[in-house]
Amino acid sequence: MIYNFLVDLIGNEAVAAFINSIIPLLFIVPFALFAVYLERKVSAHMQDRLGPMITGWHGWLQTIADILKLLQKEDITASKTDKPLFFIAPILAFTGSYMAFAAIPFSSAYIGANIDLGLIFIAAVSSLVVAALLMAGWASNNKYSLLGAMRSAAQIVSYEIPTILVILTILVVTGSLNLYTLSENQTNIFKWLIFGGYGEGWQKFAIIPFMMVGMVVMFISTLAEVNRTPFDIPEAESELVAGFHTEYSGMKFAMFFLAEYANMFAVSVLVSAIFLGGYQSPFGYIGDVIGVSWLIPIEQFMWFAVKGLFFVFVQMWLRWTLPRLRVDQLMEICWKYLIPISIANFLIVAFLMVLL
Amino acid sequence: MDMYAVMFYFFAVVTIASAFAVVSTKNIIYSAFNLMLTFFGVAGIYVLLGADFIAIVQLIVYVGGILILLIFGVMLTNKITDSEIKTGWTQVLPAMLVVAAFAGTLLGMVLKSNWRVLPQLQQPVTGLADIGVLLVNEYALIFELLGALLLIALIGAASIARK
Amino acid sequence: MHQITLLHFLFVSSTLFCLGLFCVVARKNAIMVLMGIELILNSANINFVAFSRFGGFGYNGQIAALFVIILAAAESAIALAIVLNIYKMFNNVNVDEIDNMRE
Amino acid sequence: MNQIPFIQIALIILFLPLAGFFFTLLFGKKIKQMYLFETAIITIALGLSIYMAWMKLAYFAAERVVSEFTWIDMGNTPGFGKLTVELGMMIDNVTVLLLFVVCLISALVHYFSIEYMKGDKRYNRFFAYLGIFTFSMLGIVFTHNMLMMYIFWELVGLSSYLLIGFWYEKKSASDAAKKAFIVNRVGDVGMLAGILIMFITYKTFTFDKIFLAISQGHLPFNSEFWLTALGILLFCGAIGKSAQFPLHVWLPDAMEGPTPVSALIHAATMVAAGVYLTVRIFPLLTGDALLFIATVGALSAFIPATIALTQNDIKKVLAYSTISQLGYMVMALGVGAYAYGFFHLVTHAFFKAGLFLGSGSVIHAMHHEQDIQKMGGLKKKLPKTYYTFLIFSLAISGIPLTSGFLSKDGILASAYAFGSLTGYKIFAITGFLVALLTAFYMFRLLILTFHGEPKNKEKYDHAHESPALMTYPLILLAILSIFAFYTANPTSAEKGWVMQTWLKTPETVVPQSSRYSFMAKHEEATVENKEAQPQHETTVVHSEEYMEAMHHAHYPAMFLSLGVAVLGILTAFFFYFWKKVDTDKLVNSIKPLYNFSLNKWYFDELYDMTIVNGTMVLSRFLAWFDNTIVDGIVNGSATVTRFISRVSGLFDTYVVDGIVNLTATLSGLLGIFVRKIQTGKVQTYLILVIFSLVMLTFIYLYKILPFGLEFKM
Repeated sequence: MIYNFLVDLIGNEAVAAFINSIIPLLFIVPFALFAVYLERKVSAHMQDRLGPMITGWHGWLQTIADILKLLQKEDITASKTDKPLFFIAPILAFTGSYMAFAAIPFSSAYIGANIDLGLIFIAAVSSLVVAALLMAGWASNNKYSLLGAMRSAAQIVSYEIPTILVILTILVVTGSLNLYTLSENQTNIFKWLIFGGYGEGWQKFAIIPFMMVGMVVMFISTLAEVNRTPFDIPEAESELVAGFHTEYSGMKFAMFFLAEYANMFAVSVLVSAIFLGGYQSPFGYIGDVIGVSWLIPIEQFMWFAVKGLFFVFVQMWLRWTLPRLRVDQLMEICWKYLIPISIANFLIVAFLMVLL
Repeated sequence: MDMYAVMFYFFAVVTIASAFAVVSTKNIIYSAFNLMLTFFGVAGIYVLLGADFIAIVQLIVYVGGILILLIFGVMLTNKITDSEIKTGWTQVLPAMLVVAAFAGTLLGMVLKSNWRVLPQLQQPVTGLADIGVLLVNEYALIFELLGALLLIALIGAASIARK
Repeated sequence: MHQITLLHFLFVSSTLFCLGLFCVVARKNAIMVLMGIELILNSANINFVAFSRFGGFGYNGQIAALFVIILAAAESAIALAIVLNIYKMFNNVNVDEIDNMRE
Repeated sequence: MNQIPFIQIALIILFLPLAGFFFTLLFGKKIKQMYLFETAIITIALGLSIYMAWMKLAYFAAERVVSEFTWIDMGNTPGFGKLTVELGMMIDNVTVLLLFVVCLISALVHYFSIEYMKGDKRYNRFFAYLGIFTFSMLGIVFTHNMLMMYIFWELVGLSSYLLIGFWYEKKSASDAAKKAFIVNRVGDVGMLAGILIMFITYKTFTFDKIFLAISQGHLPFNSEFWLTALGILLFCGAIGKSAQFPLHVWLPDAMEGPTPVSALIHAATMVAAGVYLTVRIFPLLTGDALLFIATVGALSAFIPATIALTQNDIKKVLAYSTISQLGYMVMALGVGAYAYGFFHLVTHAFFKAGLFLGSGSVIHAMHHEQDIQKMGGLKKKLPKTYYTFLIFSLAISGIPLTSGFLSKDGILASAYAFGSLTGYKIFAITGFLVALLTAFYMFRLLILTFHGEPKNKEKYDHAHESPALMTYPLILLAILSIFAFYTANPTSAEKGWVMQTWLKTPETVVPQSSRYSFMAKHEEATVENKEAQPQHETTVVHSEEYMEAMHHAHYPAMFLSLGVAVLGILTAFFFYFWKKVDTDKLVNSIKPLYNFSLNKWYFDELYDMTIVNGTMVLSRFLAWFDNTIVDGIVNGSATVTRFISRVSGLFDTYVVDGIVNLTATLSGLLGIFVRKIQTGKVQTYLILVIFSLVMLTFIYLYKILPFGLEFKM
């Protein structure tokens, strides 16, 4: 554990904890840069064009240039905005996204806070984002922003229900809400939760289809929670300009931007940590084979990043494939399909766990 | 002062200050967001009391549910754009007197009572499983009734708001 | 002073209760009244959990708090629906102006 | 005994029709095919009942299954003692036989109705009603106590009301339904009185416990008279439900219901309930009560038989013959021939259901023509119906090789023996006379319907054989009317399996002094034994001399009954087939008698005159009493009151009002202050509430009260 190492190194728990809490940021900021680049490239290739090609080799410096531009831009605040809330909202949004990383294990050597209620902790802190969005929408004093914020809030609150139901299903199967324990136990591909988890006997095989359903439900609802296409109604350009962040610019906008990409990655790794073994390798570790034990956490981190990036890629893929839903369709999917499916799934799994 | 005390004073101050702000601000939206801060402070106090699960439920239900509802309520019952959502007080003086009297009584009771306190406190543990077992055994009836109540409230709220 | 005792928590909850009570009694806006009620409920919950911890009641106090939270959710949903209805009827939500029951 | 779950199967059989009723009624409007569901349910019940009857009769014929539970336990009730009410089921041979009969006939009626009722606008509801009827009848069959018997008894009444009045748009149908319901109530009053006497005496409703108590000498009000009265009162219910003599008037009118209903209710099952009740309470009937029952039975056998001679409505004839045959059964029970009475119930159920269904087939073919004078010659058009009808007619007339011969001959022999033992020869004479009349009117009906020239050419040409769903039930019932199902010897049922092993006369429990002399006498030891095993069915109940009398009666009774049956049939042929005698002329020569019979002995008119008019006169008298005397008293007191009130009015105005006004003024003054608090604002009230709370807390904490009051906890 890096935390223990830091405590030994510095000798002060408070400082060690502070440094420990900074570590995910070191990962998220570069990730956001890369993700923006990826998004551009993916969209371009899906539309049969090349995307940015000029700045750097295949345009790899484009994002950095963008960041520089954002930092230099004048930070405009419209005159009738509610200044304090306008200022706090982006920070709160990023805080909400960032808090989720506290419970996500990056590798066996690093987890921000090894709390037992990790999974519902993540569900809880994501409600912070809702408040932040409402705050931003209201503080902007702009009809479109407010509408976007309210839509977004309704959407996130609704889609939290299927997420929590799937989390309950996981709790029934594994008996634990601790993501670290969960990942630690899924040591190889056959022990991944989507393939029945690390239980034994008939149970393990009987629940496989329901785990798959659970994963699909969870992916869809988390997608809606982070407002990605096809659920990006809050920021639908054709209707609401840019939703709650219409009035934002400069560094504050960058904050929202960062929060969005952090959120994307957070839900991706959440799904992978629950169902696909998290940081665990599906096969085994080179470190084990060649006998270098410090290599293992690094390898695990690689796997973690690969799985997360894969889901991020899937999100982008969906964004450029599917059309946007209407508001009523959005609510219909949640209340008429996802919630009943996840309840049924939960009940069936519970019965299987009891009966088999 | 150990870490525990520091944390306690921090959360207590956050809670009370933000609650005071809730009561005293004119702007309802500010009140609402201050209320969120209060909820966070209370959640922190729960954690200090070893009730992690309650703290998280507090966050999910209060911040994720009730607070959002309240903000929606504010936004739906006021003209929101281009005007400030302000609201005043009524009968401040009698209210202050009565609440002061009440506070005095409460204080008196808190100080006068002979609280039964265990000499040795057990270490706070999550105990989610214990809470679950209690819920479906001793409190099963209440648990079921609350489920029914929530359903009724859902239907009732929908039908009242719809009229 | 180094030891945080039951009384500390009780002071916090009492203060919260009084603030909530004042909010309920003295604020004009119905939604502010609701917020006051939430404050009161929170203070009661702190008491539950604190007694449970210090009095050695196991998890019973926590469960009581849990039930209170659930009740609060139901209560606020219904209350807000009523407030919306009041708004439709009187075009404002100031409790001091809604005194049709006077006659 | 435990390897077959009789009680569970019984419960399933019992509740299947109820489920059918609910679902058919609920979904009948939406789903047109719901009647098939109901029919399927009855078929399942029939299958289960056959299985159960077979298991019970073939392997456990000597045993009984009883299952009971305490429904209400009030503990010790003042003035009564321990008050508990048990419900339960009992399965013995009688139960399973009747169960089989009810299920089979119900199922056949369902099949029959599918065709017969086709096109009716309340088609599904009809099936639903059949379902609830079957349910309530099965409840009567399974019960082991009087309370459940009474509950299901009333349910049967309700469902028969629904079914008789099924075509309630027709005034005659709804009237008939009301009549049946009300007449039945008259009998039920007696039954209820009996049940109440029973309950306050024995503090239980359960048959077994009551029988045990009686056999230990515990009598109602400690008198044998009341035991007789109890038996007769309980039997009153049977009089109503089985349409016995004074209350038989509802059954012919009930023919207004659809014909399958007549077959189900008024031939096979509902009217059987009365006989079944008598069978169940048989052990507690004293000799006097039995004699009363026999008398009622003989009257009900004779009077309707004479009425049936002249009726022209095909269903009315059958209805009267039903009453007559039920009279036979009741008379058989009355003369102590328990087994033959019940046996006749079973055989009669089959052939009478067949007769009704056959008449339904005829009516269906003739497009709802019911007058036999307008039929004729249908033999060619409806061959299947004709031949089955012939078998049923032979059976009811008591011709050898049919089931009817076996049971009827048994009853007549018992009556004969009874006459020779006790001197009451009138029952045997009535029995033979009725047998003659039965044979005559049944063949009159048969000949007028199926032989001769068609009277109504147009309808005759359109007539055609009924579809298979209607004829197959007839054929099945005809097969069941053959002797071979009941005994191997076509002349006597005595040695057959039904009489030999299945039906055992239960031992009577009444005190020695009030038994029939020929009922076997038991020593104390037997009673002790019975106490130890109250559920055991005893074997020997009749004395040697009765056995001997039965033996002597056998051949005379057989030949005599065969003789009168053949005589009756020949007379019918003589009159209507060969037409040797001009019936019109004969009618004219005995006009008063003919009219007397045609008008059903003027029973309806008699009841109109006595009971209905009596009620009217009484109510008119009461109205007069009300108007003159009661009102007079009231008016007189009004005058007095008016005077007193004037005096007190003066007092009121000056004294009382003065005080009141003073109070009002004071209250008004107070109100001016109090009104200030009533702002209509919630928050003001809340402040007051908190203020009071603070005050109360202070009082509690510091134990101080204003005005020198003392604080007590």
